Amino acid sequence: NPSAPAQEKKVLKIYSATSLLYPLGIAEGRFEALYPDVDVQIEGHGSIQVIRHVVELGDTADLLMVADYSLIPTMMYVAKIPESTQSYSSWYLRFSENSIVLAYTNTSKYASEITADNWYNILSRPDVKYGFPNPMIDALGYRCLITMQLAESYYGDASIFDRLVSLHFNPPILTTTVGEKVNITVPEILNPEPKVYLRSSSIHLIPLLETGTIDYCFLYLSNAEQQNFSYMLLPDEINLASPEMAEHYSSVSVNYKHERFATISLNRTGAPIYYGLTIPANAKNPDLAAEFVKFIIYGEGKNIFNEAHQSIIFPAYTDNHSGLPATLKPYAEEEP
Amino acid sequence: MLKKNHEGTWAAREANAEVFSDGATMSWLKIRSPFIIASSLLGLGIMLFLVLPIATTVIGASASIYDAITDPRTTSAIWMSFYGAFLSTLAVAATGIPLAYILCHYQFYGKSFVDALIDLPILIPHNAAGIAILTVLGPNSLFGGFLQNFGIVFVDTIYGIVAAMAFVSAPFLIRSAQEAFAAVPIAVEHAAKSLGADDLKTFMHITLPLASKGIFTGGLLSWARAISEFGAVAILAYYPKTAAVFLNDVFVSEGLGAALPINALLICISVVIILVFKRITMGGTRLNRER
Amino acid sequence: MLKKNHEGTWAAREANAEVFSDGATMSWLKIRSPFIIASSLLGLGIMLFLVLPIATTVIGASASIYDAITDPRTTSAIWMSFYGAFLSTLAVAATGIPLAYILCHYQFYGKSFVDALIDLPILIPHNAAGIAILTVLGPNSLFGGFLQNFGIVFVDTIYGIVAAMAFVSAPFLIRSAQEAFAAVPIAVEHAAKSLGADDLKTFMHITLPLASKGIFTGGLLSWARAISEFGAVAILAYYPKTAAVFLNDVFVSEGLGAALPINALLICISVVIILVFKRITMGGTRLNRER
Amino acid sequence: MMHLRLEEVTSIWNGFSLEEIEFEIGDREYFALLGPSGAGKTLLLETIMGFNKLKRGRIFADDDEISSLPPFQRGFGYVPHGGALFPHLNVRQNIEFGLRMMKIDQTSRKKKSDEAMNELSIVHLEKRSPENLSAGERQKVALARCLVMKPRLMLLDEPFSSIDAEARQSLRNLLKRLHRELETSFIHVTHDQLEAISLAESVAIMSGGRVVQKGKIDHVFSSPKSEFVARFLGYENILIPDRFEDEGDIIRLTLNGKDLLCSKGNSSANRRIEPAGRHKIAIRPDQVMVSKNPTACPNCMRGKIIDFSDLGPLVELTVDVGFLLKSVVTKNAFVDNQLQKNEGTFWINVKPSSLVILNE
Amino acid sequence: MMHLRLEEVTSIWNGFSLEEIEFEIGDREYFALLGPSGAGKTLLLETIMGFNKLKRGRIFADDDEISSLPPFQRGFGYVPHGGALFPHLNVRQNIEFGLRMMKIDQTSRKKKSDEAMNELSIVHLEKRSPENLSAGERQKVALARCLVMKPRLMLLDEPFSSIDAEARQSLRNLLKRLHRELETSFIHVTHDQLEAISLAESVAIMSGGRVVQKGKIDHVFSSPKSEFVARFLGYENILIPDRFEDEGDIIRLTLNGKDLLCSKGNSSANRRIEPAGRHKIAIRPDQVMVSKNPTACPNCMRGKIIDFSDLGPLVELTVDVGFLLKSVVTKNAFVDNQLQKNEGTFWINVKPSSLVILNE
Ligand SMILES: Nc1ncnc2c1ncn2[C@@H]1O[C@H](COP(=O)(O)OP(=O)(O)OP(=O)(O)O)[C@@H](O)[C@H]1O
Ligand SMILES: Nc1ncnc2c1ncn2[C@@H]1O[C@H](COP(=O)(O)OP(=O)(O)OP(=O)(O)O)[C@@H](O)[C@H]1O
Ligand SMILES: [Mg+2]
Ligand SMILES: [Mg+2]
Repeated sequence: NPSAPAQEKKVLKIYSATSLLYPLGIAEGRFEALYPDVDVQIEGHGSIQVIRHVVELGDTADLLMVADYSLIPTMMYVAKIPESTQSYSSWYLRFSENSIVLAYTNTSKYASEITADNWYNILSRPDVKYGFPNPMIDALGYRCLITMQLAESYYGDASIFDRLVSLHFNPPILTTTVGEKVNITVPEILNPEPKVYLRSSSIHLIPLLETGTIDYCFLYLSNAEQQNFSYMLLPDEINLASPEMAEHYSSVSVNYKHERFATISLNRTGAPIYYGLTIPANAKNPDLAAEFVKFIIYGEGKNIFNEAHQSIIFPAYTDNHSGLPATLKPYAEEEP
Repeated sequence: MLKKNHEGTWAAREANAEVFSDGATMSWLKIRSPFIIASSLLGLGIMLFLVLPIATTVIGASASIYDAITDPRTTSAIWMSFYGAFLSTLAVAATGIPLAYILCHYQFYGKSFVDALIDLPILIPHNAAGIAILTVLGPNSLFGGFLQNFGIVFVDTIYGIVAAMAFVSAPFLIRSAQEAFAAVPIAVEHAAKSLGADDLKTFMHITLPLASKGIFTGGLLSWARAISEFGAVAILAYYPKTAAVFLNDVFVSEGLGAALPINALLICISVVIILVFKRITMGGTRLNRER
Repeated sequence: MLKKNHEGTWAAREANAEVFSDGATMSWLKIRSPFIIASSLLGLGIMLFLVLPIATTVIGASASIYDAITDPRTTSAIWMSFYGAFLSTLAVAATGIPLAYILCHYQFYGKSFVDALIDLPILIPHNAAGIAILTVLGPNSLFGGFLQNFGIVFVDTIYGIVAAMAFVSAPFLIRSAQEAFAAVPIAVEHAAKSLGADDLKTFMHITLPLASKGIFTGGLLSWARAISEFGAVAILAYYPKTAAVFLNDVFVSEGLGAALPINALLICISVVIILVFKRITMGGTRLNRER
Repeated sequence: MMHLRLEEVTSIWNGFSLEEIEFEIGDREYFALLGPSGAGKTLLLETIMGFNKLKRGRIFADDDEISSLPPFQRGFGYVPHGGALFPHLNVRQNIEFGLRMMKIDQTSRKKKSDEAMNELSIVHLEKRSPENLSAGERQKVALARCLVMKPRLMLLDEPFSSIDAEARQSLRNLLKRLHRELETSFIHVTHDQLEAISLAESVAIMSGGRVVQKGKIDHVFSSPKSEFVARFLGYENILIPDRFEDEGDIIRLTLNGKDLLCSKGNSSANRRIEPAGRHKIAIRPDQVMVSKNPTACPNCMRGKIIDFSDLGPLVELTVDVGFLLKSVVTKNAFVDNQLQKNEGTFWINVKPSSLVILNE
Repeated sequence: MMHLRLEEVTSIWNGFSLEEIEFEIGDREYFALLGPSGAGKTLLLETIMGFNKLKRGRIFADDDEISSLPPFQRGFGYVPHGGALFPHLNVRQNIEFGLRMMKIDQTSRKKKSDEAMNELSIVHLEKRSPENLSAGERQKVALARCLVMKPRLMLLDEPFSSIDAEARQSLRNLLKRLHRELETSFIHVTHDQLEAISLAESVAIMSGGRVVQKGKIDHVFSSPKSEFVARFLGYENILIPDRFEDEGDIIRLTLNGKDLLCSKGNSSANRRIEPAGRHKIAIRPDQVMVSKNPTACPNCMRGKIIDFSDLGPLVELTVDVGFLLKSVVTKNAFVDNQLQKNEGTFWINVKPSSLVILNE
């Protein structure tokens, strides 16, 4: 029974966004080598799911790592641990970044022609199919919408969003422009034509790309890299990677028509992709978790993440420096 | 009160109901052997294990079930599930029943190997199954490409839903049909042939009706399995959304509270469908001891 | 070459093999009726539909299958799947067989409703199933809390794996057993009782052996279904990692190329297990027409 | 030691019911159950075994009520019609099943089953599976399976229906011997009246779920009470006399103008005659003797043979003596008396004791 | 019109084989198939039907080879042992099944099935499901189901095994009538020799998968070739004479010092006698006559009755005339002759034509 020895070890339970699983898997091995009495257990889910596991399903975790740091305040600060007045968390650590790329394979149509300047024209060719995750479900999904909207001003072509997105949905995904700000409204029912392929997450898009069902697919840089896809980097102005462009990104926001069951506000504003983590207040091994975080942002883990193109921000930023565990205080700074 | 209905010949079934209905009823514990009592308790155990989670879900969500009914996304997804599962079961029946018949009636080289392969689709993790189907039916695949010429596309169509559902659920119908065919007495098939029925007529008038109870049971399993499928369907055909896919979307984006009423609605409709289906199909079969 | 093995009484089975083995073999098409040929083709169709995706997957991944074998994470996950599915099938058999027996042999009030509920766990989307089990067996639930006092925790333990697997796979075994029990002739059970066998002995010596073929088939379905389960297991017990969970992890983090060899390995081992199991269990039963 | 008593046994079926069956079977009694198809014989055996629930009435074994005892506690042996062999066990295992249930050790199990197989000459089938047996072989195995148990009461449902005449004879002798040797009572359902007569002491005749006549077998066979029973027992000649006259020891009746004498004899059926009633009389064909020469018998009548058919050792004749009579004679008698169809006159003779007056 | 011919029909089974079966059944012939349990009768019928594959040999119907024709094209009717009714159809639907397969319209289907149900007196069962039938009812339905088809050849496997004597007689008459009226040949497997004799013209006797004797039924019954056939046909007295002497028309044989005459007669079996060979002789018990007074018959012997048992209308005697003989006499003869056990001397008489000399 392989689980037998694990039971005697101390378990470090991590719930993580699936996009971090690859570097985390490597880090796990290294960390366990350093701490032989520790069994690191990593569960991968969508970012919102990660938090829900703790907040809604009552799982106990030592560390949560999500692909959008802003989820931590929205979902955890207000929620209270049962039979107590304490919140699930009172701080986050913004510790990693990523960017959006356009992935393809060598059988993708016009793959040889594609460049950072013509990609939107190629994607809009009638025989080209491409995919991105469902914006109602996956953060990458709405980020793709923002990227494509940002492309309009960057390339100076106001038809890009229509050609790539709006026209291929019925009912269409509409945009409204108020001054500098563009607002994308996602309708209650997303119904794409067979040119645009939505899936609930990027994992479900990958088989489509690999089997040539679609030619292109928006992915996070780290995933494209880890899974050995060919990909094309997008300009900083639209790839949601650059902290300097934060202001520019925020000119696009996404609204959701459907709010019936909403438990959290679903509206999104363009922002750089930042990963966040926190140690829940009801963690069983908070100290060990802090130790692991230190390992990631300062120790060996940093290289592992960087090599996986999941670059670590150092020092990390937090919204509540005083709330941090003592171990982490030296490696974090208050948000600017 | 348990009433034993097999103390008596097969003929006794209907009769017994009568015997019991007006007879004095003895104490349940007194007339039952320890074996029957133990069996009942074990059976009750697993019944509770299966039903309690479902009941809790349904009851917990019952307050918001009306919201689910009035949400067109929910109803159309549930409809798509039932419709897809229905088509899938039909397709599986149309091909799987002949397969089961051949496997049950004929010997050929390598049969036991072929037979073992039938269970495989069940045990493959579902998204792996979805990927596997995509490799064979995707637009760039040999077969999928061929079908595309006839306008049959699998990705994001009802065909894809049906294909994914059929793949994961076919073995259940095939196995049930195989067992059911094996239980048809050869003497009865021979009698039909002696009365001038050829292979086809014997099959249609004798073998199939006699196996129908088992096949229907298998069809119901297959249908139910098809409804639950998420992994393979989500890869092959995220659209049109089935209940399982939609439920997952809602669960992921809006959380448990929003997802459970949909689930509860799905369960309630299914119970009704199963009850109706069982009532219809059981009327026709006599070989069954339960009447 | 197809060889018909039911032209002849039941007694004919073994004999026919002999008749055929040295007889001149006629042209296959010539001696078969259109019905049999059509059935074979339909059967071949679904066989290909089920097998081709799997075969493609396995062949495509065969080059890297050795890497999978040597990765201890892979082997331990596959082991955990097989072990969990085995325990789950055992647990389901121990409770589900009695349930099937009771449902098949006794009438009680509301039986058809209870009977309809059995199929429900199959059709519930899997993560909803996982959540439903969690509500009943989770540490804060009445029942889970009670069991916790005895050290039985479901979240992230083998118990959780088994519970999730059992929940989604139990109906298949129960249904198969129910059908198999219904096919046991009452006259034979009566004969046993006339020879002094009480309910338990009749069950152990007569009913169960005669139903064993169907029960084993159901057990295999249930076992296979348990192995494939991801959704419910991932919610209840992400750890210790089963093959389905591990496969998903690898797929998500390392992509298709890394995931498929694991899948291929899982499939290969399963085929061997199924073949061995079928060989063992079929030796014992005689009611089956296929020998 | 076994005494079975049925009291008002009633069991209701969909379109059929066993109604108020009453009879007693004494210690070591051999009891035959006769009746046409669908009379309810099999259902009655199943009811006695406990496979059918009683609607009303009680069953006693040795004065203990067993009406609600489960079947396996009754200790009765049952050979169902068709055998109901265990398909997954071979012949020996089938035969030893009951002994295994009784936890009898293997050596004596083997001994007993060997013995039974020997007696039924099925030793060569020992290893066969039931599905590889012929109909008769299956019946013998079913019988052996029950016999090894030496039950206190054995219920046999047409146990020889698929067995050839020669083997049937030896099985009959076997049952007879066992009945003598063991302390077992028998209830034997059969369609073969010879079988019933040669084996049984008492008999009950069923029809439509009721027992229509019961009693010592000789008595029932010689004194059927009703036309139904008479016909069923092979009294093919059923006649309606014009007139009865009770003359003390003898009854004189007139049939188509012919007078016939009928002795009251030991036949209780002939005791109470209502002169006004229109009784029928019954005569077995084998009691109608045909000869070339007149005999001294009071009922000797002159007649013609209008038809005959050869039944091997027997010949069936239809004779006309003013009314029609069926007669069965041996081939020998047929040849010796030079009987011929439509030719010559013969003397037909029915003894007064062969005439049975029916009660309805 | 139908003529069936089997040529060296061989079919191998696990532990059993039908070996080189050869016989012919002529147009409208009624053919009986006899043999002990496990002789292979059922397997032979199934082989003729086409349910078993031939290992060797050929089957011809009206001179067309049908050896590899599928069963449903052979146009033969089959009443399997046990009936094999369709469990999901009611009695009427069962009976009409074959007609439906022939696409006969509903009105004439109903007419034909009504007629058949009438003839078999199962009209009241019309709506019943087979599982609610008794054994005999089931057999009648199976027979009706086959009869409505009026097939060119009917194979009946013990069709009356569960039917009572009275109904059996009427069914026999029905089959006889149908045989006359329809252009149908019959192969009838039965254990009841009376049934065979009263119905069939020809007979084959099987044992161990072979046909051991075949021929016209009278001939086979009166001249069994072997001890096996003789015993099987009820020749219970099998004796080994010390000496044979061929005296032209007659054979003189010595048995325990007693001389018996045996006529060569029309019995072909008695034609060729090897004086050196140790032939056995066979005598049917019903051919052994017992009387109080000596008769003029050449084989009249003085003897004692050492045992008897009552078989209703018949009595079975064991007599000692220096050797033991079984005899069956009618109850009448028994009473008339005042036969008694162990008391008095009687005259035992076997006609010279009743002695059959066996060939092995
Ligand atoms: N479930 C049922 N519903 C209606 N009638 C039934 C049912 N079961 C049996 N019968 C009828 O009950 C009657 C008695 O059946 P049973 O089998 O006891 O007859 P039986 O005397 O044994 O006849 P046989 O000599 O033909 O075996 C039959 O007429 C049969 O059709
Ligand atoms: N598969 C088999 N393997 C071995 N022996 C078999 C098989 N099937 C049948 N037999 C044997 O073949 C022989 C002939 O069987 P069959 O049923 O033809 O006998 P039958 O003459 O009809 O006898 P009955 O009068 O008892 O019905 C029997 O001894 C039977 O045991
Ligand atoms: Mg009966
Ligand atoms: Mg037979």
